[in-house]
Amino acid sequence: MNDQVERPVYMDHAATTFMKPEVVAAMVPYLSEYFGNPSSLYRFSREPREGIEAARRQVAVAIGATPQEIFFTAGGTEADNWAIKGVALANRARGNHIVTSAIEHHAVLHTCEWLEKQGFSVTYLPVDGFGRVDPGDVEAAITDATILVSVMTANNEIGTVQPVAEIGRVAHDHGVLFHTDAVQAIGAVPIDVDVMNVDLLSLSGHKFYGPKGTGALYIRRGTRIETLIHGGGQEQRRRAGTENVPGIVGLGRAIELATADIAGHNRRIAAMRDRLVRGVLDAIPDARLNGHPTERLANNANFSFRYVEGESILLLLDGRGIAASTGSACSSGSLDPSHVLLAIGLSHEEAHGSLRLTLGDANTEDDVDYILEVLPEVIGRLRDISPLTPP
Amino acid sequence: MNDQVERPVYMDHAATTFMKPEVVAAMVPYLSEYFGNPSSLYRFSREPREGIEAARRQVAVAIGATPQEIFFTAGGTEADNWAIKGVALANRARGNHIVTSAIEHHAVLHTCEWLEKQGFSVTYLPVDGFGRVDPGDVEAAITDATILVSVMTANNEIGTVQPVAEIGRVAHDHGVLFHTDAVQAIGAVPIDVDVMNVDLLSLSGHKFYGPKGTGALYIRRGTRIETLIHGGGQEQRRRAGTENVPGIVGLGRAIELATADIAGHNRRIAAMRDRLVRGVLDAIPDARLNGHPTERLANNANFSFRYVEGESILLLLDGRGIAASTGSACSSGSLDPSHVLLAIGLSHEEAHGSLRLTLGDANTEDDVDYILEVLPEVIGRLRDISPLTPP
Amino acid sequence: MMYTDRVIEEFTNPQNVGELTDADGFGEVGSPSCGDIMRIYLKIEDDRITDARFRTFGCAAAIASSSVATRMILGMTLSEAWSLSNAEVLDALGGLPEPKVHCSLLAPDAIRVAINDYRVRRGLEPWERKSCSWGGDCASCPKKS
Amino acid sequence: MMYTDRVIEEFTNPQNVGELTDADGFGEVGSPSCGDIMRIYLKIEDDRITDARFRTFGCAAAIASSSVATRMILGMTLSEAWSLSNAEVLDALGGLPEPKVHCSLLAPDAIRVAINDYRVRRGLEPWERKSCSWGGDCASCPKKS
Ligand SMILES: Cc1ncc(COP(=O)(O)O)c(C=O)c1O
Ligand SMILES: Cc1ncc(COP(=O)(O)O)c(C=O)c1O
Ligand code: FES
Ligand code: FES
Repeated sequence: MNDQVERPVYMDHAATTFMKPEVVAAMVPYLSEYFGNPSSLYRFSREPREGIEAARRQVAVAIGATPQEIFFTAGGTEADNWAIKGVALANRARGNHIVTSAIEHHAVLHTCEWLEKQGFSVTYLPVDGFGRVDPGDVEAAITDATILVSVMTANNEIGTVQPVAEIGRVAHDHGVLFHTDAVQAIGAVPIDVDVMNVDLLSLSGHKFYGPKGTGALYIRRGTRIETLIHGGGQEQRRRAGTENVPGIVGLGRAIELATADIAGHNRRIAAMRDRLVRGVLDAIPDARLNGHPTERLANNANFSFRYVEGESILLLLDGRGIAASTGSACSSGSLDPSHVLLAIGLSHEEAHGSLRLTLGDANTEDDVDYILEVLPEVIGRLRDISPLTPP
Repeated sequence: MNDQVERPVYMDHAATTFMKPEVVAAMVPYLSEYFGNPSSLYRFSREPREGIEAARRQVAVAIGATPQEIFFTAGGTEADNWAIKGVALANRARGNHIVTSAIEHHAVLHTCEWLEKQGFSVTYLPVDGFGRVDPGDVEAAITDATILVSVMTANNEIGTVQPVAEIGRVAHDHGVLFHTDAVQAIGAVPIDVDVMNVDLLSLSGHKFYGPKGTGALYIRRGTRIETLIHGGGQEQRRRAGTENVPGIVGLGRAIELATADIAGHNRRIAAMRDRLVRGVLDAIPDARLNGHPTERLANNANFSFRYVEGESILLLLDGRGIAASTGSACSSGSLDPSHVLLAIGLSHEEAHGSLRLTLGDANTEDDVDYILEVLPEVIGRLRDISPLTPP
Repeated sequence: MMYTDRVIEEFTNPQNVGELTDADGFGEVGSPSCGDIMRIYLKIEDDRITDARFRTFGCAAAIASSSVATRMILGMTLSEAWSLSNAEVLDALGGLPEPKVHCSLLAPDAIRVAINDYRVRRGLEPWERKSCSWGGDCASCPKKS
Repeated sequence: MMYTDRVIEEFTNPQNVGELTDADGFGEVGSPSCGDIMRIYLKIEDDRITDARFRTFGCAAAIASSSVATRMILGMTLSEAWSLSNAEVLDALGGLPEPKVHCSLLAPDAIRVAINDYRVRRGLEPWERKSCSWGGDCASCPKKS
C-alpha cells in the first residue's frame, strides 16, 4: 500500500452520527442560561420545561403520536429495556410468553434473556436469507400466553427493513402488544405508529444526528407497562430522574430535521450507496452483499469478503482514514461473530469477513471514490496474508 | 409589596446547579469533532474513549476508588435503582431483607417499594428530630436475611449529614453490603469509599455544576450485583447503551472542580448560609430551622414558617426573582407534604410551611441581603391572608 | 405543572382578603387531603351578596380561586351563588394544572357553607349540599385516590 | 479495547508473510474459539531456524503476533523456539487488550507444531506439547468461558 495522504471518511453512521450544527445550536442555551430544574415552579424552570415539551411535540409529530405518549429516556437501550421488561412485568398475570426475532439488537435480546431467567418464555423467530421476519411465523408463534411481540423496524447490521405493519396487525389480531425498536429507522423509514400498528417504539438520538445518551419510548395510551427507573415524578411519573434538558432539546431538533424530507434524503444517500455497492462487487472477487436487495436502509452496505477477517479490514481502512464496522467476533472480543449474519445463514468464515459501511449526511461522491480506491487494495493485502486465499 | 425591580437570585442548588464554564468548555469538543462511538476501533473513537476514561479516573480520585469500580449512568436516580435492585436480585438466594431510612430520596424509597412487591422485605428506619439515623438502629434492624443497608450520605431537603462510616461499619460487621446515595454530598462532604465502609455509592452530575442526565455508580470490586440496563458491552459489560460522551466528560471535569477544595468552599458558603439563617430567624416570628444545627450541608437552610403554605411562598419569591424550594405537598400536587419533614416530627402544617434555600457557587452576600429584605415581606403578606395567623 | 398568568396575577393581588365583623353568613372548610383551609364571610341584603371576604391557608391555586370566587358572587342572589360551580371558578382562572383542580373546590364549598349558615341563622332549612366538603363521597374526591 | 502503536505497526507492515516451498517444518493451527487460522513454514539448518514464513487468517492481534513471533525465532535453536512463550510474544508487542490475549497463542502454538513436524520428518519423537492447541484443557482457554 502506498503511503497516500489520508482522507478522513466516516462511514459508520449506524454506530453513531455527528451532531448537526443546528442541533448543537439548539442545545447551547440549555447548557448555560437555561439550567433550571424543569420540575420546579419558578421562572428558572420555564425555559427548560418548555424546551422539553417542545421536544416532546417534535418527537410526537415525527412518529404520528401525541406528546403525552412520548417518554424520554437515556437512549435506545433504556427504551428497549423499559418496553420489554415493563410490559412483561405488568402483564405477567395474563401470560409469560414473548415473541421476538433472532436478529434484534442486544438491547432487546439480552433483555429477553434476562426475562427468561425470571420465568418468562421467549420465542426467537428465524429470518430468511435476506434478514426478513415472516409475519406468518409471528402468527404461528403466538400462543394464549403471549403478551408481547417485539420486532425491530430496521436492522442495524444489514439494514433489512421488516414488514412491521403486518407484524403489528398479526399481534393486534391476537390481542398482543407490539413493540418495535426503530432506533435505526428514524429519518430513514417514514414512521406512523397507527399505520404500523405499534404500541411501543424505541428511538435513540445519536442515530439521527442528535445527542448521545438520549432516547425516547413511545407508549400508546392505555398500554399496561411498569416503570423501569423509579424515583421522582418526572415524565408523568413513569420515568424518574432529573431530565437531561439539553439532550432532550437536541433530540427534538434532530428528529425534526431528520424527518423533514426522508424521501429526498434517502434518494441522495441511496444513489451513493448503490454506486459504492456496485463498485465494490465489481472490483473485488469473492465478495457478496448481505441483507435485502431492496428492502433495506438507504445508507446501509454490508459485504462479506471471503478469506479475510473483518477487524483487520477495519484497521487497514482506519490507517487510510476510513471508519467502518464489522460483524467479526474479533472486533468485539467475543467468540462468536455477529448473530445477525449467522441468522441469515452466513458461515462463520463469511461472517468473520464482513464489512459494514453506513453512509450519512456529510458523505460525498468523493468519499465513495476514495473507498472504491482503497478497499480493493486492503482486501488484496489481507488476502495475500491469508492462508485461505486460493492461489 | 412594592414593585421593586427584580433581582434574579437562584438559591435552589439542591434541585440542580448551573454548569460551570470550565465544564461546558470541556464538553464542547465532544459535541462536535469528537463524536465517534467510543466502542469502535478506528481513530474517530480514540478521543471519545479517552475522554470517558479520563472522566472515570477523575471520579475515582474524587471518591477514593479505582477507575474500574466506576460505572457511568444517566443520573443519580438510575444509580440508586441499579445499586438497590441490582444487589437485591443478585443476592436473593442469601436473603430478602433490606434496611434503609425513612428520609431517603424517592429514587431509593420507590425502588424499595417496588422490591417489596417482588417479595423483598424492607425496614425503613426512623430518624431523630434532626434527621439523623442511629447506627444502633441499623444494627438492631439487621437480620440473617439482610443483604443490603442503604442510607444516604446527606439529605437533599434538610441537609443532615449521616454517620455513614459508622453505619457502613455496622453493615460490614454483619457481612451486609452498604450503599449510600451521595448525590447531595459530592463537593460538600469529603468522600472516601474505604474510610466510609461503602460498597456502592451513587452520584449525579447536575448537583455539582455538571451536566444533567449524567451520574455514576461506584461498585466495590467483587460486589455481587445484577445488571439493570441490558444490551451492548459498554461499561465492562455491566451497563449497556452508547455512552453519553460529552456528559461523561463534563461530569468528570465537574467532580474534579467540586472536590478540589471542599473545605474552602464550605467555609465560604456556610458563612453566607449562617448569616441567612440568623437573619431569617431574627426577622420572622414563628419560624424554625429544620435539620441538624451542625451536622448539615454547608449550603442548606430549611425553614418552617407557621400559618403559611410553602408553594405560595415560592411563588411570591419567584415574583421577586428568587428561586427556592418547599416540602409542601401543594408544590408537587401530591397529597402529603415531604416525607422527610414528617419523619423528623413536623406536623402537617409545619411541613406545609417549609422553605428550602440552598446556596451555590455564584451566590453573593448581596443575594443574602436581598432575601433578608424580601422574605419577611412575603411571609407577612401570606400571614395576612391566612386564617391561621394569630391576631 | 404550571399556572396561567391569570392565576399568578389573581394570587399575587388577591381581592377581598379579610374578615367582616358583622357578617351575615360565615363558612369554613378544610381540605383533609392537604390541610388547606378557607374561611369566608358574607354580607347579604335582600337575598343578594353585597360583600364577601376570605382568608385562606393554602397554595396559590387555593388563594387565587378564593379571590376570584368572592369576586364572582358579589351581587349574585343566594341561589345563584349556591350554584356557582367549580368549573366556573376554573374558567375564570383560565384553568388550573390537573393536580391543582381540587384546590379550586375549596371556594364554592365554603360559599355554600356560609349560605347555609345564613339560612340557619334565619331559621330556614339548610339547602342540601350536592357536593361534599371532602367527605370522600364524590367521584372526583382526591381523598380517595 | 485498543491496540498499542507497536501492534498496529507490526500488523500494518507484517514481516515474513508467505510460504517456503522447501520448508523443513510446517505447522497449521486453528482457533476453534473464533475460526482464526495460522500456517507457518520453517527452514531449519543445524538445529537452528534460518527462515520462517507465515500466513494468517485473523484479526490484527493474530497477524501482528504471527509476524513478531516469526521474527523472534529467527536464529533460535529448536529448543529455544519451542519454549517461546505467549508472554514473550505479548511483551514484544507491548501488550494486547485482554480479550485479544488468546490471539497471541496462535503463533507459539503453530511454531511448536512445525517443529514437531520437522522432528517427525527426521524420524525423531515429537516433543510433548505442554500447552494445547485450543483443546479446551488449559486454565486460560477461551473455549471454556
Ligand atoms: C439525594 C438524592 N438522590 C437522588 C437524586 C436523583 O438524582 P437525579 O435527578 O440525577 O436522577 C437526587 C436529586 O434529584 C437527590 O437529591
Ligand atoms: C437497532 C438498535 N437498537 C438499540 C440500540 C441502542 O441504542 P443506544 O446506543 O442509544 O442505547 C442501537 C444502537 O446502538 C441499535 O442500532
Ligand atoms: S388546596 Fe391543597 S393543594 Fe391546594
Ligand atoms: S485470533 Fe481470534 S480473535 Fe484474534
